[in-house]
Amino acid sequence: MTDATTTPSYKYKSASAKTGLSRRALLKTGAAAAAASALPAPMLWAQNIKDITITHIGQSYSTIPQIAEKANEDLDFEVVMQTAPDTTTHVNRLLTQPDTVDVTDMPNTNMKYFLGRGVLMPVPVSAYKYWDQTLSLFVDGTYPDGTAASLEGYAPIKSQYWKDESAQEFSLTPTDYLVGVPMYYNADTLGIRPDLIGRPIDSWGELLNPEFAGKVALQDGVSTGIADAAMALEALGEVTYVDKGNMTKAEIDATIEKLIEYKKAGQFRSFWSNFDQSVQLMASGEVELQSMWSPAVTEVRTRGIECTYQGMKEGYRGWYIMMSAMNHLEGLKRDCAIEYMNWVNAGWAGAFISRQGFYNSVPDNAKEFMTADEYGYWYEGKAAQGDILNPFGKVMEKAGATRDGGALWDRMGNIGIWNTLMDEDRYLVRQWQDFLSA
Amino acid sequence: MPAAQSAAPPHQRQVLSPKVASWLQVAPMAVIFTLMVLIPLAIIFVVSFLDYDFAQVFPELYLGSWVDLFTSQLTLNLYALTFKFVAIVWVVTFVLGFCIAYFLSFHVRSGALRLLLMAAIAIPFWTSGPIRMVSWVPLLGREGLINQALMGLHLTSEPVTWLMYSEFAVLVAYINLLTMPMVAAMANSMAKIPHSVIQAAKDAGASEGQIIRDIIFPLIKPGIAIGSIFVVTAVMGDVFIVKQMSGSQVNTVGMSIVTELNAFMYPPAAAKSIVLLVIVLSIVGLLLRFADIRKELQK
Amino acid sequence: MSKPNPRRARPLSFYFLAAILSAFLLFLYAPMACVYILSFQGPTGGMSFPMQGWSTHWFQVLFSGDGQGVGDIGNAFRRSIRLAFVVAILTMAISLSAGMAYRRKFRGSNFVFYSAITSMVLPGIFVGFGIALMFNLLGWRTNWFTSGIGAQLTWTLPFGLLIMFIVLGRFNPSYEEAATDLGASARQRFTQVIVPIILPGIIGIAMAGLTSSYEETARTSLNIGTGNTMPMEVTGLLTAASTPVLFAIGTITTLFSFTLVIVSLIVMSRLAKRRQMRTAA
Amino acid sequence: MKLALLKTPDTDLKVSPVPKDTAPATPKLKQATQSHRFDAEIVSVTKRYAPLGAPAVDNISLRIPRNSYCCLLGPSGCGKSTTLRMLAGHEDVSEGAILIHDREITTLPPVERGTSMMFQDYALFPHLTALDNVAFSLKVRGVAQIERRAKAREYLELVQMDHLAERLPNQMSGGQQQRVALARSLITRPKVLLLDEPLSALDPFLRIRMRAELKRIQKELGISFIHVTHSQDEALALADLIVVMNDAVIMQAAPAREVFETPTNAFVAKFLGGHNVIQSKGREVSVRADQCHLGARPGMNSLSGKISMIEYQGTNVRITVTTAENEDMTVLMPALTYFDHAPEIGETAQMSWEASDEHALAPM
Repeated sequence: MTDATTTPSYKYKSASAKTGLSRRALLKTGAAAAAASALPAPMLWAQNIKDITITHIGQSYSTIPQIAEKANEDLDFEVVMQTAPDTTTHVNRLLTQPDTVDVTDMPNTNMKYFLGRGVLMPVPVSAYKYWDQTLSLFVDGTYPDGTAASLEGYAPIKSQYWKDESAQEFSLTPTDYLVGVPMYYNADTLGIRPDLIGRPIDSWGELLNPEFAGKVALQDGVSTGIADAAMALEALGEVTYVDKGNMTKAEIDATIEKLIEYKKAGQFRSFWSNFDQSVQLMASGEVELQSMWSPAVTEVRTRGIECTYQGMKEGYRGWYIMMSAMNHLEGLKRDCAIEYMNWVNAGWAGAFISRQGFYNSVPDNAKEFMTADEYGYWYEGKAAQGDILNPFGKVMEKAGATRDGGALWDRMGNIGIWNTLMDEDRYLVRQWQDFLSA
Repeated sequence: MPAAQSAAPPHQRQVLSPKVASWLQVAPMAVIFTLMVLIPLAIIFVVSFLDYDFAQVFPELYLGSWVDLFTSQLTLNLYALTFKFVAIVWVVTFVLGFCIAYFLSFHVRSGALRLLLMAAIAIPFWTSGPIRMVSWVPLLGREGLINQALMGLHLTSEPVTWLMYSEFAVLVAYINLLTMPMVAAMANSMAKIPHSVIQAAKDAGASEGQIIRDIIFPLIKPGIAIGSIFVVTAVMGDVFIVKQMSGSQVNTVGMSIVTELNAFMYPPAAAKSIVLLVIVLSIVGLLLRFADIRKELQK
Repeated sequence: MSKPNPRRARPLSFYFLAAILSAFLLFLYAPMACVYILSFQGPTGGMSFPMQGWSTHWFQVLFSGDGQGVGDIGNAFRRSIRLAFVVAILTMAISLSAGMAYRRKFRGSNFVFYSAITSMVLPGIFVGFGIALMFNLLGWRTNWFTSGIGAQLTWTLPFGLLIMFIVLGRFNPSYEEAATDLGASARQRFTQVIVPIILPGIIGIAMAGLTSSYEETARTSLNIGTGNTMPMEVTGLLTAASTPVLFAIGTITTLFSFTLVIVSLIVMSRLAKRRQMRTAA
Repeated sequence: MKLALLKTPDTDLKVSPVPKDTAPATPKLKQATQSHRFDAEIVSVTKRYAPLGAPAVDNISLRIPRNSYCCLLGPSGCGKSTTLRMLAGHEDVSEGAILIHDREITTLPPVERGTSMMFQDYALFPHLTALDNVAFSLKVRGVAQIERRAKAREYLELVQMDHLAERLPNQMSGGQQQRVALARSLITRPKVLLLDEPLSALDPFLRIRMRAELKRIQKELGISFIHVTHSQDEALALADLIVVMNDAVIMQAAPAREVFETPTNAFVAKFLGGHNVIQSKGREVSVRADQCHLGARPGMNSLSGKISMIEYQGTNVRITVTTAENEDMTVLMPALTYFDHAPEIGETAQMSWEASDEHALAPM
């Protein structure tokens, strides 16, 4: 484990946080508090909170035993983690069994499924400690320079705020209630095998270049696959979109028609549906270029296989994971859930996830738990001074390496499309099947 | 329960009538299927007639899922491919399964060797599915062993790409997995044929082919039926193998249902599931007409 | 049964069929062999050939959890095994009981049989979703020992029933008639005659139940409650990791299944031997 | 080796009339016509299952004359079934040769041997009717359906099963199945019919009826039957030639009467029953139990012992005398004679016999 050496020793619970919470707890647990008024307040709080268990179900990058271990060390209640095997199980679980979950982290594109379901808790902005330090991209949808970020696809701001406490509708402008706490995000692009291609690749259009027929892969799944394809089709000028992240029926038809042509011509080798498949396709030489995730590219490279991850001129495909709490939470447990969400962005966990190649929404906090070299490499686009290790202590990059695409805003500031769930999803899913059947 | 535990001939004193005994014996299974399969199935049936959007189903009558199912070219494409898989896999596993079962039952003379070979055939069946699936790439992939061998022998200059992520790959994985149930079911039926019967047929001058056609084949019908039920239901219900081996590039009925379920579009998935179910049950019904496996049990 | 004979030549069909069987075994084991070999891939190696040296590195990674995110494999494995054993025993008991029922004609036999086929055919995710939805509608909480076991039984029981058909189809009823003639009660016939004779088949059902429970995800994942089973954990792992660790898991799982198969084979042959000795005595 | 010479069969035998609606011409079922010396001949045959193991059949030779009913008799494990299976071609011969109608068939497949085997479990094809079972061998030879069915019906008539022609095996009784199996074996017109314990699965009443039937059919067809049994009654009742086997070798092969009256050794005498094996004047002799008397008689050989058992058998009474050496001797006397004296169990008694009734046994 490298944490011990790379992170300063840190005790999370500040005295103020503890008393602040205990005061609220006292107010809420009126009767019990009155009965126990003879006892010193912090004792009672500690006693009550010990029996609380917070169940966190989420993505495999955030539900890691090491993080759970650290959370349990820092917090007085218990945190139990479960990795959702896939999005379908995850969403279905939240919808059909909401009370078996307390907090969850998931892509913001899923949020549409929760509209009007009353499953997710509106998180008061006041309860989240780091909203002030959170990047403006999430707070009001702007880049640090004040310009508005791309709204093509499902931009973070589209499901960041509830309109009001009833949590029935999203708001594009800031309100007092968060749909969830921003967690991590990244800018994806095409991973390529320079050794096999031998020339620069700078456009998503290359995904459909007949030169690479049978040597490209798309992401499996309707809404992710279509986003990659739309970037390519738009780059080639074959289809024009008003918003390629939210197509009209006519745009969907045009897209599918083109894709069927390409499929029949044997353009696609395979579709990948998880990290492992994308790595295997790339590392085994099945595919020479495909849209990839940052850690997958790193994984390919650690096998000694060249793989680059440069930005394309049309921009990156952005994505964003947020953490929400469930609406069934009450009283002390609700407070604990919020406390846990605060802990997650307090820095330690953010640093842990950053070392996997993703950005944290409160970089200042994460920075505290990373060495200058680490932060320089992952966030600032600087050349690594020493070896860059992953959170489990394995060497990811040798000294001297720089991150493909550069610094945080070089990458996140150039989003061509956000991962998406279109309004015409129903129509798209139907047409997508014709594509698969072709 | 004890009185219910076994079939008793009529002259035996009985606490329970045989019918009641049967009901009691089958009750646990019936309860589980009713609770865990039929009630969900009823829900699925109702859902197929409802309107939907974004993981929600609205309590409004909507026939679109059914209309699309019965009128679209997609349905035809899906079933054409699914039946193509079923037909090819059935024929190959049947022929292969018969050859192997016949060889083991009538050509292998040592009982120990027969048991060993049976175990060898059965054991890979117990390996985890996902792991068995990832194992095909190093074998059939562009840089896989077979391509390396083909290119090493200068049989091809370019890697053969249709070995993996293709319909061929799907078929290979199905046959790899489903030959074993066919072998087991047929070998089991063959083991019931007394050797003297085969000997008698040989004495009568029947050739090996005639013995297979006139004696073995009619006598292993129940085994063929059970093996076929396994194969047909496995292929028609499969989503996993077809997804992994085709790289999600072919669309069968099962894949289509899963695509819709993954997009939380329950009504069309429900309608497709029900049609699929009706078709499979009809095929099983036909197979049982060919050989009623249950009648064998009743003496 | 004919005995080996130097003079009577094997028919041509023997060689032809032996060749088919050999080819089939090669076909069956080739991908498996890839898994086993690649699990000993060197530390810098990947998921395909060529091998970058040989090592037990990936097994060490799997067991120590060092240097790689391998999730919560240990706990997931324990959960899966616990669930698999319960499901195996239930599958065995319920299928045995139901199989006995099918030795007579009874009203409703078609109902149960086609329910079993239905259960086998319905897409797993749908069954799982339906069960979760039903629990939700009824206000019950999903749990590994209620909805989890129930969901898994919908997968294992149809196979159990079909295997029972195979097993009982081979059972010679005259043994039972003989026992009846000798004055055995229904219970005695069941415990003293039927069960010992079909025991290998019953163990086979338990084995099938054990392995298919261990493998199942589609029906289980929504109904297991908190705590992933092994295949769920592996699937989750695949969204974040890609190393020969997976092949190491494959090799270990195979070893585990092999051990189970071999142990049950030994148990069965012991039982058979004991029976032989008893009859010889 | 003694050979039983039997009278050659009389002229052709007509079979019971065929119903009018089947074959136009009444067929002749008589099968043995050519001239040859022996129906079957076994020459120095040895069978070993393991290359160096003890032989299951050890260098036996046997000649079965034309048109004989031959019974292979012996305790289980004596090699009689193996011998039959070697005759049938179901078992390979390790050493030696087998001839049928003077032609060597040692390594020929069953169907080319001119033998036909009737299995102990009948081995009827469970999915075929009685008629189709019988017609099977014609079917595989490509005989047209009408023709083969007509032929099969004739053979069902021969075994009196034509009324159940359309039944499946599991719809028939054991005796009926056996008749069908017999018809199925005969339709191949074998030169020698091999029967493996054919009567053992039948009840005693059926067994006696069936054995008469077998004898009738054998005589009617004029071929040889080789019948394996462990029942001496069956062998004595049926056989023209009895072959007694023990421990992989032939003890005696001779006509029934000769075997019974002059057993070659103590084993044959004991196995057939009805004999006392006695040490008389330093040699081993056998004396038929019905030629022994109770009570000392002048001029006769005798021994003494205690009466240990008395069995009333209707016409005869069987008295067991146990000697001081604890050997059981049997006296079979007419019931009338017995009731004159009515000796009782426990009495000391003398058993006597004429020296001329002694039959010297070969040492084993």
